[in-house]
Amino acid sequence: MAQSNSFKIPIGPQHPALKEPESFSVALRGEKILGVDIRLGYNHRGIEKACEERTFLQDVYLIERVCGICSHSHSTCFVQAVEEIANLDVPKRGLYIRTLFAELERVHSHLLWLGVAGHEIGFDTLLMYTWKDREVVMDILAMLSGNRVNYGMNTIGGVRRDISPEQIQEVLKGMDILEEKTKYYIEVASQEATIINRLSGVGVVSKEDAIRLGAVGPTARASGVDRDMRRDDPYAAYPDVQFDVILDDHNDVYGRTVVRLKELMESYKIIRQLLKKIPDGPIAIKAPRKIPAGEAFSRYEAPRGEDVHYVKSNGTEKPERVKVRAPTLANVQVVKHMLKDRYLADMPIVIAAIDPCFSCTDRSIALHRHDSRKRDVVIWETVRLAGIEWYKKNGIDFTALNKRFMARLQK
Amino acid sequence: MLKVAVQTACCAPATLLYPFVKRQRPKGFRGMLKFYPEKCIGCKMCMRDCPSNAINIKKVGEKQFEAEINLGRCIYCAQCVDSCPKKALEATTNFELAQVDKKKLHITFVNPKNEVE
Amino acid sequence: MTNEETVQQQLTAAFPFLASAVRAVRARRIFADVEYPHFKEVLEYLIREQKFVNLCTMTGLDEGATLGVIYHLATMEGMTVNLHTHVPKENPLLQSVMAYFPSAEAYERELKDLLGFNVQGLPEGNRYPLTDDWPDNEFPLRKDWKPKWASPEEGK
Amino acid sequence: MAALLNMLVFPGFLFLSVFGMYCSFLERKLYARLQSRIGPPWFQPYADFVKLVAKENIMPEDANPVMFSLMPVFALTAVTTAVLYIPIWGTQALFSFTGDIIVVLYLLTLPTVAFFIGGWYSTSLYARIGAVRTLGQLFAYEVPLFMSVLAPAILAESWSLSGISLYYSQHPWYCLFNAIGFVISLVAMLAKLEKAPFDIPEAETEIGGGCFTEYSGRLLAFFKLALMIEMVVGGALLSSVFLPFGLASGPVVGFILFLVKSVIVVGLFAVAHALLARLRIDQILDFCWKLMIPAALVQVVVNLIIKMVIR
Repeated sequence: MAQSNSFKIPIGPQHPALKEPESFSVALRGEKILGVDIRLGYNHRGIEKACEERTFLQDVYLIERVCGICSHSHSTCFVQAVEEIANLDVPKRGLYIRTLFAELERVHSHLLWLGVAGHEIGFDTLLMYTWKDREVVMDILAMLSGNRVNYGMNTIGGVRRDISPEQIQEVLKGMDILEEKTKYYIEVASQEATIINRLSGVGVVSKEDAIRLGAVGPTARASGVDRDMRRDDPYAAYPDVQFDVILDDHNDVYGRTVVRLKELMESYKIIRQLLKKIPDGPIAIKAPRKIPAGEAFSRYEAPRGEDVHYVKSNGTEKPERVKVRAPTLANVQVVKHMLKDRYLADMPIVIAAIDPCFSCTDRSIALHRHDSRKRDVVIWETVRLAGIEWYKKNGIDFTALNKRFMARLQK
Repeated sequence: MLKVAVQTACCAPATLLYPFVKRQRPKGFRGMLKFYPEKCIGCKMCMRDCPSNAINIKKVGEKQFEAEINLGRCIYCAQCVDSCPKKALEATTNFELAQVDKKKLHITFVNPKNEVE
Repeated sequence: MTNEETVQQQLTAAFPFLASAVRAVRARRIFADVEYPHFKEVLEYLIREQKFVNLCTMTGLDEGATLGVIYHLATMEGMTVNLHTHVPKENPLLQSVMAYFPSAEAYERELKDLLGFNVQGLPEGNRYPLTDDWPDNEFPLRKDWKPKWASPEEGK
Repeated sequence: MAALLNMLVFPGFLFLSVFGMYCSFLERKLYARLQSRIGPPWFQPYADFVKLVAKENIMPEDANPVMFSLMPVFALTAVTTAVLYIPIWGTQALFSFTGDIIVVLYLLTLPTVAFFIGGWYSTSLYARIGAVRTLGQLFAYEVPLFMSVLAPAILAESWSLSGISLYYSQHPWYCLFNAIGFVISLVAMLAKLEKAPFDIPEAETEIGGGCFTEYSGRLLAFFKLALMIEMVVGGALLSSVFLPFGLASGPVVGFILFLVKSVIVVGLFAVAHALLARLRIDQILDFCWKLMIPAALVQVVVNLIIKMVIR
């Protein structure tokens, strides 16, 4: 059997392709990937322990900062669990505004992802165009909530700011512009030759594997898995709106792109329905500082997939346990399966295809299993060790480096 | 794609030269806090609700209070503005608060009556 | 879509000792407490008969004398079951469920790191979520563990 | 003395680096405007060069110091000497002898080899993969480029660049026959300069910097300058072989035409960069071997037939 030579190159934790710290050590033979060893946890800030030392009201703002892009998802999921424990019934108008923000966040998150996907395959023009259009929805969010990213709209028992009729017209105008642009992107994604052949056939996951490995959100729906928390486990104002869940059977990165684009169109439909049917009345009710003892498990359809929170309270004003499982964690398990026998050049786009948000993931867990068919490494062994050694020497202890450098200067 | 690219090339670019050209911020933007010492009754609700212990109310005389805000810790969520029963706190639209010296991050709103005496 | 009462009745029918421990809290939410020895059969029953094919996550709890763990299971239609069981704190022995759910490995590795569970059947691999040089007997999520360095009160 | 002056000042190093940087500015500006961005000010490339030269020059410990620091200079000299054989303002280049088209093409390949050796000797994993990819790409575009550039030479029956441009400036309509060759060589030149869809060796999202990962300071500045000059020289080569209009009408007008042609070629590069996504290495090889080489063969055959017809 010809001695196969494979060597491992570390990608991350600091790497231009990965916006956040996660490390993949990729076993390569030439350009083909044999196995991937994913190491996360660099962004673990111990949020669960911190939650236990703060009051419920302070926790709303802490949980909101689990992730920059999907901040409203986490805070809504958390607040829903607390409201369920204290069985407060949030006024209808508050639920409508909360759902409006959920969909606005989905629009800005999907547009952001589309740009990053374009950047990963070297197509920066798509990044610039999508992020230019994303400014429309960011301005709407800033106008409504006072901040572009961490909106801070949720509080226990409802919403903090109301929405005036002029603002409603403003949002509707914004939606028409965005719908126009999204139609253009759907057209580009289905005709642009270089994009299609760079995306199709990449990161393939069959429907059975998607269910077995627990994929969630657009990644699962692109493989035909019919799951959407907004329809299966409706919360906030979703029971009153009609929308259809986008399914696709491409099973690959191209399918995920199409699913996300069509979900954008659905979001515009939902937002218009919400704004047409928004009832009058109060937007929040006064919540008690001490939450009665109890536990609740809430699920939410974040832009990346199913976000899950478990809250347990013991009657004081501080929660006893808060567990957050972000959607990206479920999808990271699928990435290793997707990367087998692909090219190194596909790696960034496959990782980006699940739209990873590792600040969410590190809030909870990572995966590490190494490829079972261990290849014995022959020719490149010296290279691999030299590479890792060189990185470790320069990577971690700078003091030794400076001393040696000074010594060389004196020489 | 070419048609759109040429159109974008003809019309004005979307980016701005930031320090020289500033963008107008919306009315309700949550930036640096503003404190009205005369309205404050010293109930310290804002201190209890602040997620990052960024605000500190000190009693400096009969019915006079002074607020010391640590901009380094503040996350600009404006929860204190909501929790304050007397509306003594307000969020301005000023967001350019970077400082070279860490001490300058502590803003103290002195009570005007003290200065007069 | 079977609602939560029917699942509750079928569960209590299959396992009579569970009668008092199963609560249908609201639509699509069931909480169940199970003693650890019976846990395996209840789990297999739920997976095979009731089609709970998706493990959302596993939550570890420090309940004073015992260490609790909750398995959050869900069906494709949105019904969820929170299966709670606990093991004594002295030797927190836990059987891995990776046979049913390959994705459970990540959650179990976290239980091992943060709460000190001793999970059997976990393949070797680097630690998660703590760093490699984290001292071994320190379990951050336990109630008695206090951070030694910057604590939230120290505001400055 | 005059030769030295030509070599170092006018069509040589000084003029080339100034004009090369200006072309790179034009390309970045047009690329930005296509993406509705403002784009850099005109002095950006010059500022970058000065900043890089001032920066500290870190060399990896296991790297071979001689080869590591020699390669950038090597690439730079190869590209600047190529310009002496290309007719810039008249149909007569500074030096010309039969067969100098081969010399120019060879000199234009040297920088790619220099990138490979530079990347290889910097013993970093990313640089090694980048270096291997540069070679992989070299095999892909080299054959179509050579064939498409030599096809007009067959028609002009002379192997010196000056001869070719002289022949085409006498009867300009013949260059229409080389239209296919022009398109292929443009795409191949894109691949040689590692621009737009073919910028896989230094694809920052995959291997962060490719061959230049370990370079910094002066050496990186020379490498970047070599790439800029190569862009101008490549453009000059293509325009002298495929677009010989107005070369014969006096030095000043010829020179301005040369500048205009170079700007057009740079503009084409920017548009290609804005509109196409980066191809994978295996897709590049398929694209070149399955598409470009047959087209180049067709071009050579067409030229042979036309030569028969003319005589």
